[in-house]
Amino acid sequence: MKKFMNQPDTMLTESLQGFAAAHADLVTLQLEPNYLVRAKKAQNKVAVISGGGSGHEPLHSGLLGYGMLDAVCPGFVFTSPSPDQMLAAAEAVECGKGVLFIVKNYAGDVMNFEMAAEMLSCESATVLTSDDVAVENSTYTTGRRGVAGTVIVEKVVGSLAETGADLATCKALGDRVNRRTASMGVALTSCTVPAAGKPTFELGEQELEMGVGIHGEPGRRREAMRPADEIVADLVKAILHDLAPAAGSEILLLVNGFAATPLMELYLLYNSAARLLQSHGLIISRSLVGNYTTALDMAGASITVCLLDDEIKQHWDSPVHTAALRWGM
Amino acid sequence: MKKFMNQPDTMLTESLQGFAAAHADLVTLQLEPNYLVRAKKAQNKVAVISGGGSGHEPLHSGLLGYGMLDAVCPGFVFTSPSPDQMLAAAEAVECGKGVLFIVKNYAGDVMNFEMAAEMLSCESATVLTSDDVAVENSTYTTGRRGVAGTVIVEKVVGSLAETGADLATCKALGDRVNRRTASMGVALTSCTVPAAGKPTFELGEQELEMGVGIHGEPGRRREAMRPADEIVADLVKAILHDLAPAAGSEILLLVNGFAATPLMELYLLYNSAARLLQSHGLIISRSLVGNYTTALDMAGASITVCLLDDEIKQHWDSPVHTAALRWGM
Amino acid sequence: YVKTDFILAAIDAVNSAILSHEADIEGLDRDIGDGDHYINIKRGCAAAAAMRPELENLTPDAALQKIGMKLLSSIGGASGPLVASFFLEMAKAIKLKQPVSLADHAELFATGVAGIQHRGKAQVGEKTMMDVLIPVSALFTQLASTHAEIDADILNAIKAEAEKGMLATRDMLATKGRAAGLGERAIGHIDPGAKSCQVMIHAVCDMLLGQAH
Amino acid sequence: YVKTDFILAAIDAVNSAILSHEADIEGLDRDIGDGDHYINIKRGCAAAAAMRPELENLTPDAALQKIGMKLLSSIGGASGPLVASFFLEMAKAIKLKQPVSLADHAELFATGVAGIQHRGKAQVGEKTMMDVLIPVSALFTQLASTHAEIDADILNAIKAEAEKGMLATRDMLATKGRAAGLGERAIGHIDPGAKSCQVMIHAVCDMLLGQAH
Ligand SMILES: Nc1ncnc2c1ncn2[C@@H]1O[C@H](COP(=O)(O)OP(=O)(O)O)[C@@H](O)[C@H]1O
Ligand SMILES: Nc1ncnc2c1ncn2[C@@H]1O[C@H](COP(=O)(O)OP(=O)(O)O)[C@@H](O)[C@H]1O
Ligand SMILES: [Mg+2]
Ligand SMILES: [Mg+2]
Ligand SMILES: [Mg+2]
Ligand SMILES: [Mg+2]
Repeated sequence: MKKFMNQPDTMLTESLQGFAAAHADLVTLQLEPNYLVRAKKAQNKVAVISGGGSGHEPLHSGLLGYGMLDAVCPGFVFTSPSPDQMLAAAEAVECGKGVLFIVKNYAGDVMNFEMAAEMLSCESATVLTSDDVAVENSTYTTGRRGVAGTVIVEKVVGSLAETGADLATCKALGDRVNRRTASMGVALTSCTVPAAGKPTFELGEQELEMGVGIHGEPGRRREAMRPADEIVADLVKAILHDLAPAAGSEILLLVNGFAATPLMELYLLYNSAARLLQSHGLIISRSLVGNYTTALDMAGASITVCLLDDEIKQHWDSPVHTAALRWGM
Repeated sequence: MKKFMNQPDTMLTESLQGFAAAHADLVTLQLEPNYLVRAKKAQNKVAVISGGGSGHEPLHSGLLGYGMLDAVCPGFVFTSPSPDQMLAAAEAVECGKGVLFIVKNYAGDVMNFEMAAEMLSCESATVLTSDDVAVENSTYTTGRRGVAGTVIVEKVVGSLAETGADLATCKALGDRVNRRTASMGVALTSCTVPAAGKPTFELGEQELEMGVGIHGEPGRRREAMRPADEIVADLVKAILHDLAPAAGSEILLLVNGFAATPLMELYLLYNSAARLLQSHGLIISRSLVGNYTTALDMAGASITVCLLDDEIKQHWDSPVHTAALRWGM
Repeated sequence: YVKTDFILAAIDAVNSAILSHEADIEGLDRDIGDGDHYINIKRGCAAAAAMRPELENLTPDAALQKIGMKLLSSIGGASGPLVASFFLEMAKAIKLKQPVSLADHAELFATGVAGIQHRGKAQVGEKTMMDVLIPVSALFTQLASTHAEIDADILNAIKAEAEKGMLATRDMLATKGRAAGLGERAIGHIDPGAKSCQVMIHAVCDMLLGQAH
Repeated sequence: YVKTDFILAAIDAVNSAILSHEADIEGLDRDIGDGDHYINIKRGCAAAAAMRPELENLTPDAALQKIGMKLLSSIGGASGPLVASFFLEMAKAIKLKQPVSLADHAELFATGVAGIQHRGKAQVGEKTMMDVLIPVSALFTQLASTHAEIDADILNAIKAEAEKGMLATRDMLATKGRAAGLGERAIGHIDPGAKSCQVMIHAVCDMLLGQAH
């Protein structure tokens, strides 16, 4: 395992401190409990708070700022943050209209944010993101995982919150965007958790992991390496099977890198996915390509499709100023 | 070699088409000869044109847009573009105030852009970027290599050109920024050129390549893997030896990923570099962290320091709208 | 009674056991999870063990409460809220009523397990720590209804039940937690949370078995 | 005379030779460069060979000019402008004066080499293709001053000189091109451009040797 680090147990803190220093105009870091807030606290809005295990940067700290998140709670690598972090963050940013948690649907994230909500003195609501179509959603499981679609939910909800909308309205939009968003990913390599020192799983030179999770969890199945068009066809098929959009629908297409896949390949995947989606009669009205929801040092990518409408487009387009997304200001 | 691709010889074109499609509001792609221009052609300014071998994305196509480049000429992977590309690009974007080429100092890039300039009918000038301090600059070599500092030169010159400044003024500022910029990189892995199918060089589990180039060229020396602080100390030492900034100087600190190094590690490197530079009495007034000048799928990073002054800061801060850098609009 | 001394000794025993069973636990969450379960639990155990000075003079309910909150803020992930709930629910119960009979102790333990179940909503057969905790609690309750005091037979039976429950997770499909996304690929792998719970239960039982001699 | 037929035949011979010598050339630019030299040259040779229909009926100067421009737009990298300059300079020279004597032919070749040298500014001893081209050109000029016609001895001497120059690059430090950044690490590796030039020169010489029989 070769990583730029000093000690495994100081790695996260050093990285957070570097992030806060590099974006001192934008964010402030608090330690013990760990959380980040905007450098300039907002007023008169729902406080939108997210977080999760570290290792998915820029999710979520890179999405902290005007038009998106008010606070972020980073856990240890791939480990959900604990309620004390969310309570401290909420106390720091709540400003009279309550707290909206945006939580990726994993047992740990759900339970920790749930307990935080129970302990909060102010009103709160939670939007669960569950865009991953890789795992069949059945009554016997705890529902789908939240992956790169979380970025879209956070942008749209963050934008709405900026207008002063109330808690119920913000949650409703978040849930709505979540329902209209579907993702699936594929890994060409596993990832190596710093404390573990070796990859979470092994992929051979001719293997890929279809439907992989963003914590190095295996996915639907291990398969043979294939040309990009074939991989994309499988991902898009699963996504369209879930969303079943009508021809003529406008969509947002997000091609997300898991960290180690070069931008050249991400744009190649975008090309393939865009053509395929267009051949289904869909209109790609918005696009995003890059590393937004990573999995430590994994090589791989995910495709996310969000069914747009005027409200979602408006909130996607609105000004935002975070480390990872910035436009209109 | 596992890459998201269909055929090696269509990989670049598919990626360029994906890039142009994802940023159709921003750029237009022309093929044979290959070049990209802004979707909305500028008028009454020096046309700033750059380019180079592909494989460094987002350099340079991600820097195409208002406030930065007017046209970009992408060559094959790690292969300088040819004069016909630059001539076609110049014809497309030149608008009465001449053409300024920004060229990374490599024999191929220099000679191809040189021949293009000779063939141009309009006036032109060239800024060579040579920020890499890894290779000793001596009278017996062709000078230092241009690496991540090129991003800074392109931003500052692009900004000045937007004001309508003339060719000589733009070149003068570009050369000045280049002289005030120093970089050095380190690789934890090599990279794999698609047509080659295997890594350019091999690094063992306990080895790193100090002073590596952005085309997978080996660097100053192969060394043992070390903690991040020690690596950063060596990079910063070489940079400061070159720039020799006075205490109290304001600097821009760019921590650039070579593609496969996660953002968490880049911010850890930033933390280490920032503290070290500050201990030298330098003031970090501007920062940039991320993958800006990559080397295909290499794991590694480079540190760039640019000595700021009011003019450079003004042009760094000015509005820009490209795929990779966007602020103020 | 459950005395604070006992709680502290049990924490130490668990901490030691978790440290010495790294090899048994460490890879399980890599096989069917995200590789962090062991370090999460290890971190929690260390944090709890380090609390000794501030817990020594507290009543058992206050100690359990503090331990629960410390575990909640130090473990993280799915394990954090679950393990913390065990302590927090027992803290609340013991504040109302100190256990006297063996049956009282079994009821206290069951209250803790119910706390975990309330938080995680998992039943037996879902390939989680509940596959150890629910059978162990049931056996403890059953044996406590026919025995007046803890003895070696009861402790060994509890250990065997924990072992059995842990091993039973191997061939289950997961319907809770991260492994639920793996489908058939989870089969053949022991659940990490079940394993660490079994190790912890064995540690406390072994401590009591040692004291019995 | 240098006829267009000869130029086309030489292009085909070079293209074949480059294709058949992949193993000898391919790794050299990986060792001391960025790994693209072979595919750059291969692409250029293929592009030139594919031009046959459009060149067949052109005068030699027009053919050389078109070949030079095609190589310029298809090779890329450092090799592109250098190799193209060889053809472009010879095109200009042959337009002014068709070579008649052997000495004229040597002069034409030297003009081409001077074109490369003008563009790349490299001398002998800098670990580049010039370490093949300059000595070969000098030998050709020298032999042409004492011989009326090309013969097998001259061709074999030229081949030997090309081989010698290519091998000489092995232990040089590089002071031009990408390898200049490697310092001592370049030593022990043959320069890729020198190798491909040697292969090309051998191909043309072998073609002429074959015609002589
Ligand atoms: N709903 C649940 N109820 C009970 N136990 C659960 C539940 N979800 C997960 N677990 C337990 O948590 C363990 C995983 O814990 P850990 O790896 O620490 O958290 P995470 O899955 O968040 O990485 C599983 O092995 C399982 O025993
Ligand atoms: N200034 C120069 N003069 C002559 N030959 C040169 C010069 N610079 C580079 N070369 C030749 O170019 C070769 C490398 O070509 P190539 O790999 O195609 O281009 P690049 O270095 O741009 O990747 C070297 O082996 C060397 O022979
Ligand atoms: Mg986890
Ligand atoms: Mg090259
Ligand atoms: Mg886990
Ligand atoms: Mg090369």
